[in-house]
Amino acid sequence: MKFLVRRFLHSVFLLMGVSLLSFSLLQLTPGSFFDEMQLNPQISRATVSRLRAEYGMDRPMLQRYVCWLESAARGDWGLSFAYNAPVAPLIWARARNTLLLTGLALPLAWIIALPIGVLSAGERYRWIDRGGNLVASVLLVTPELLLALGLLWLALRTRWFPAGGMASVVPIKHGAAAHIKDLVQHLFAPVTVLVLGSLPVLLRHIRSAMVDALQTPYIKAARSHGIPYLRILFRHALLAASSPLLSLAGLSLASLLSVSLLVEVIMNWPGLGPLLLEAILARDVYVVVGAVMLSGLFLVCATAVSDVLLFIADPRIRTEDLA
Amino acid sequence: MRLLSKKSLLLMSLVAIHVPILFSGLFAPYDVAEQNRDFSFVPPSRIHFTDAHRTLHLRPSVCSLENSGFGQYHENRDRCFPIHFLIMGSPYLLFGVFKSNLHLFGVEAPAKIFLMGTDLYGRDVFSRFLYGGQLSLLTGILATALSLGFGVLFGTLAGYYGGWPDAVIMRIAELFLALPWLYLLFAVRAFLPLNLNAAAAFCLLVSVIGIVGWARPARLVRGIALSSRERHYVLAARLFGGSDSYLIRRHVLPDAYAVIITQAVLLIPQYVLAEVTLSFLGLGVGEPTPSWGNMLSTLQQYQVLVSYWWLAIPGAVLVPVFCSYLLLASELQPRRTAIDA
Amino acid sequence: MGCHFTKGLPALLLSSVVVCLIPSSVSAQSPLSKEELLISNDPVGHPGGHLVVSLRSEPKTLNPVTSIDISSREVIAQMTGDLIHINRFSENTEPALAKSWKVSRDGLEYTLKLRRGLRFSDGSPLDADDVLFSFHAYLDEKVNSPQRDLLLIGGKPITIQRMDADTLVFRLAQPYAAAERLFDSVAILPRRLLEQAYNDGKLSQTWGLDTSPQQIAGLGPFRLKEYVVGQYLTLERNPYYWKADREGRRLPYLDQITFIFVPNADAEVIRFQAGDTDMVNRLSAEDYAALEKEQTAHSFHVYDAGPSLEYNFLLLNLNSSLPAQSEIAKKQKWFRDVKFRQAISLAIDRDSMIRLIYRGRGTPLWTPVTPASSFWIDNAIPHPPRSIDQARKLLQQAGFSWSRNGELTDDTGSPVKFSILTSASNSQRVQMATIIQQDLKELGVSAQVVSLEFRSVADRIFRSHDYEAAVLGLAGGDTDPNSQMNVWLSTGNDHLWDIGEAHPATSWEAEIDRLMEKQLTTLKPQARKILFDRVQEIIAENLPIISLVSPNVLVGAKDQLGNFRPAALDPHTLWNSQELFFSVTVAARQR
Amino acid sequence: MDPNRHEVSLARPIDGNLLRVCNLTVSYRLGPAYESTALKQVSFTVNCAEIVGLLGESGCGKSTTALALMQMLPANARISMGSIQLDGCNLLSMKEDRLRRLRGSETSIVYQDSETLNPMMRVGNQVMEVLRAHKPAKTAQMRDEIYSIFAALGLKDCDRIYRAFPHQLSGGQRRRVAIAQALICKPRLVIADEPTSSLDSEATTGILDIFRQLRATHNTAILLISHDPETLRAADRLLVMYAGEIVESGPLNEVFEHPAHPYTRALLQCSTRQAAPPMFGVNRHSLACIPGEPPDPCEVLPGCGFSPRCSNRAEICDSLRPRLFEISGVHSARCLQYEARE
Repeated sequence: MKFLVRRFLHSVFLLMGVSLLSFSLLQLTPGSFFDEMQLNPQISRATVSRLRAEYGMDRPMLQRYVCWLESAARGDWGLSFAYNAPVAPLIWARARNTLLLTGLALPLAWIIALPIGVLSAGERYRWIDRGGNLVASVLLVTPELLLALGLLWLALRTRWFPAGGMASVVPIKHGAAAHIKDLVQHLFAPVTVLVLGSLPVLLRHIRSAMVDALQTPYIKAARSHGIPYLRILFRHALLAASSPLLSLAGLSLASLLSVSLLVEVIMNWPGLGPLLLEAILARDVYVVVGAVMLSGLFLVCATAVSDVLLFIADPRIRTEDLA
Repeated sequence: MRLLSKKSLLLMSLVAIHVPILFSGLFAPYDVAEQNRDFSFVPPSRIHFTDAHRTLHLRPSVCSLENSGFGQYHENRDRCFPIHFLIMGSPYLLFGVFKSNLHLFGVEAPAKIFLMGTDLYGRDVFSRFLYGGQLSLLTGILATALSLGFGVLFGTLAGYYGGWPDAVIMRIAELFLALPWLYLLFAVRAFLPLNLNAAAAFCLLVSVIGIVGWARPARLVRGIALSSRERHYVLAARLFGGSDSYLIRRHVLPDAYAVIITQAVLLIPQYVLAEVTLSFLGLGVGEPTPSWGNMLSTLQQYQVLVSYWWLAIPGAVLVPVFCSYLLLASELQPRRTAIDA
Repeated sequence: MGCHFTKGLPALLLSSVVVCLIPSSVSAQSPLSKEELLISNDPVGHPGGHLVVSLRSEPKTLNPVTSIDISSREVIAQMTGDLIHINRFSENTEPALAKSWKVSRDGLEYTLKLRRGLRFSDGSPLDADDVLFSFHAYLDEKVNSPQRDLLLIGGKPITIQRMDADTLVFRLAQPYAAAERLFDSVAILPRRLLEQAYNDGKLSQTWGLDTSPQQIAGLGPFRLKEYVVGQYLTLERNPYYWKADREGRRLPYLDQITFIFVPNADAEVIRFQAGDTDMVNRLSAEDYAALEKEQTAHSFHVYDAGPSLEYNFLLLNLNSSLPAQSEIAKKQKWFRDVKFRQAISLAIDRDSMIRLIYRGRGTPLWTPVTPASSFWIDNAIPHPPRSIDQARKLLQQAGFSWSRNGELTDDTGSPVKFSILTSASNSQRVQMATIIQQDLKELGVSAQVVSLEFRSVADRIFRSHDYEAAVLGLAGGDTDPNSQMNVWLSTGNDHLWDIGEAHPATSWEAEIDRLMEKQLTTLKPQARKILFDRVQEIIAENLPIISLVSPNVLVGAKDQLGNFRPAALDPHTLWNSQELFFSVTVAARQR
Repeated sequence: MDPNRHEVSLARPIDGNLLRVCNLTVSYRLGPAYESTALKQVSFTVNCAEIVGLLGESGCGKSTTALALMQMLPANARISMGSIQLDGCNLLSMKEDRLRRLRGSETSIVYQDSETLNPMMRVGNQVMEVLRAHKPAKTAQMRDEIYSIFAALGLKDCDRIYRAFPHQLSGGQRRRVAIAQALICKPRLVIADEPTSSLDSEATTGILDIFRQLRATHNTAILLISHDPETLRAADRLLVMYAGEIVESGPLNEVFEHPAHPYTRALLQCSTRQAAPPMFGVNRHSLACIPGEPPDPCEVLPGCGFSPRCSNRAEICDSLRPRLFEISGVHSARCLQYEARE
């Protein structure tokens, strides 16, 4: 219980910090949303300053922050300048798409990385290890950007899968199955980029955690008891390596989220990425703060989940806390 | 025996890449900013060992190019120019200090040699690749050193002392992990004075990435410090009156060594790629100063990637370079050999 | 303290009430008088088909009163109608909702006759009250419409009087040349749907993207059908549209237009190549060249629609508000010297810019007026070719000299160095800056390109004035010089080289002010042109901004698309959307 | 060292030899062109239902012998010569899969390390894993079997221990669980590498009792490895190892009472002195009772390995390597002082 309360307080602290930092960073960044209007020769300076005042941008930052905090606590995350609409529904509609993408890519990346990482730790310096290492190295130095453009090129040449977007524009046959098929086809490219992008880091960490685990005396003992090789790798050693890997799982979601920002922009996926980028460039303050808060919230949830899993998985922590 | 030769092979290949980068003035035939506007997007020069009459020559030569419409060139085989080695050319500063105008190779005036072709402005991609390497590698290493330095410092402090320092450091680390660094960079870049030397401005920017990036290594190091603190030999050493700094130096840090090396190896290419991403957003080092990042960023224009394949050569060269880095690092990782009692 | 975050909610509640009212009110309408349709002269097409177009960013609102960004305006343009329209192709005004208009002799009174029997896209009739309501909304200070400033003549709002059901009189406070052009793109709003919101002060929050199609009505060729967050927005044919073709068939031909949101140029081209979209707006020269090679293999075609209104220029900081001891102020001593500016202009290789950046599809400029304004451009302006020798001579006359290693130094002996600011998101301008930097090197000037993200650039130029030189571009929405008043008047917002000066700093700026004010109130086009020619002469001579190049309008479309006529004015492709059609085979296939 | 010179094998062909090790030579590669020889032509046998003790100070190659017998040597070790025959089958030529099936079921090992239990798994499950690998049965049945072996090993409160995680158990309990893992499949040969290190004397006697019982009930052969002669009192026969060589072998009583090799003698002296209570006034600090250090395993010395430390060293000892000399039919020692006698 104490554990939970502490976790909760951490999360609140984290979210407060995130919002304050993003507020002040945006304050530091020169320019404001209304600058673009100034470039339009037909809008007078008076109109711009009236608009600024209407949105409260003429007040000092701290005052705006407190005001925002107050209304955010009530569930009102502010108003977007550009969309002239409340931020929360705006962001949530896109966050769902981002979650779909990362929610699919994360387990997929782990499903692929886990056996390869475990086996290459078991077969150190053999072909699978060397092969895995080479692939991981190549992927590590290939920017996601190039991966994404390469896939788009492939889509264009072969027409195997759509070149971006989330759904076909020309109406497809009705029925849930047809829609799901369409969605899966559109998911293919971005998910592939995300998986390939996060593979090398996962592989390396899994391998090094497993190498450490395989060198423990208890794994050696298990081997000398004649326990089958694969069972040692995938049960005994994997269990032993589970604590660093579970923390990695929380971290990998964070990095996946930040990569998906870029991939979404290139692959034209209607997620948080394009929205956030556009909002940052347009200095749409409340959208930025809201989107950052939401990704902070995802992160908090992810680390909380990985902590709980860690708590469940590691008997040393669990039994101590209960005792 | 095999291991030795492989390691030395890797080392040799890294040296082979780094020597030309270090002595880029000598190896590059042209100045990085020199534009040949009539030779925009020229493919890599063909090097001939025969002349127009199919007579074999020992000295390689290149033929002069004739422009036939935008981006279309044909070679004039009747006008061939031999490649000279150790030729005097445009002046440069070696290591930024020594004045020289000696170039390893080059051709005489009307002809040009472009080993990796040219870019939009007709600048020699090969020369830019060599010069760009200086900046990119430096920034990659600098940023890694910074973020690892901070990460190890805070990670060990948090893991070793536990309690409230741990709580405070880790909460701040989480904060840094949660924040998109993109607009921190916007803010910093936009505030820097414009008159700052381009390379200096960029180094400063990369330092910011490095400082922002401390959180991840800190978390990893903390985990290790936490477990290493509990090890019997550390407890024993503490009982014998080992000071904190001694324990951290002799026991905790060596335990974290493998993780630090792995992280460093992962971070260097990542930070070089961070430069690519920044350049993609146009926030990298300013023209005409070359860096691998801003050279690769032109590739990110889809049509350039498709139409001018030679601009991808530097990118293609980067992959084996980074791979050999990574392989070397995994060779360097301590291999715990069990020698029993 | 007042927080402004809850604005959206009451508006939502309100609009749902309006929904309930619609069916009863429509059925209660009295029989309408005979429709006066506008008959188009263009080639006759086939009905049907579904056009897919990409938009670079998502529209932010469907509200014509508050929209500012290009994407929103592009979508809204398809859904709304204006009283008098500028034909994007001929660049002349033509009747739209107003079937005719008369100007009083003193140019202060415009009498507009509305077409009779027209209906909004929801079937409700249009009358003079709707027009009255619309203009009140635009002019209301509390609404903060960006169109408002356009409708202020001499600082005073236009007044509108309703004479009868289809006659309106607009009165101007002072004579205004070509005032009929102001009516373009001022969308007429349905009073019935919006009056309540307007009275409640909630007009600016209505018609957001989440509004249901039944609550939006306009006079454009299309009306809202569906919006999917982040993905696409579909418009369907407006069955009540007020134009017909020569055979009397009511326009538009197309059944639907879908705008898909594609956030970057590469992806936009890829989607076009993949056949996902039927049309692509604003191609870069590289993309144009690449697509040109493929156009025979695929069934699309790329078009070069000729010069655009965009002009790119090198801006030297001449702001008079900077403190004298600042670093920039020292450099301003050079910039203020007209010979220095002329030398720089002479040193710039505009032809290379056209060749390298625009692949030859652009025009070199010596004034900000591009050949797209065929009427207004002064062809007598000299086009001095690039000459480093000439430039050196000018610099010498201005007291500059060269050090032993070729560096240009001023009379105090300090080397001439400055940075050129550009927006990182526009690669063409970065390329221009890179070329300029190398050109200036030949003069011994060491310039450095600094690319920052757009808002930071804007902040430095408009607010802090903390820059030395910059490469910028502006694109007029109209060819008429009135649209550029803010740039040329020394008090204007966009008087870029010296923003916010109280009095003209130089005599030639004073003269520009005088000439521009005079052409504004002169009614005869020929007389205005003489005045504006003089303005161009002054600019070419004094070079407050050093004009560089103007790109051509490059677009692409599927072969089957009929009546496709790209124009120099914005929107280049969809301006005649009501007349676009697919050839029979495609239309049949899509059904 | 002349590899062709086969030593007189101590292991005379006796029917019923369970394990026969012949000229086993193991070396570790410590770096390029840098090897250390850990075992030098070691030969011995273990019969059915026999407890053989292997005595020697740390670093002499005891654990290498144990690992070699399990075929679990680390990757940098190399068996350059010799054979290991279990029941007449050569372990060295056996495929990995067959070896795996052998480990735990035919031969098993108890390590000296106290951390041989996976901290993330329940103790009972870890024992069950061994059973499942070799003799899979219904879970309930296997559990009963584990309960009974726990009981036999003197673990009270089997239920709690079965569910416990290693960190919740005491050192002695953990050791017993490790032994349970080794014994659960009733192997024919158990190698116990310092099974009682770091345990108190009560636990030590308990564990040694278990080994004796095991031999009595299941005819299990046990190779008991220790540096402490006291622990080895449970053995029937004793092998003394020094610097990778067996320097003396013979029945326990004979070796203890009449140690033939100077090293054995010194070792036993240390041990008795240590065991003596302090009231005799003997200095208990004399831990390093044998002066000097064992030779560097990387160097090949021409003479007897123990000669630098030997109290009755002759000149010849530095130049000639001794063979194993038979003292009596079952007792032999590797010392040149017996050469004259022969």
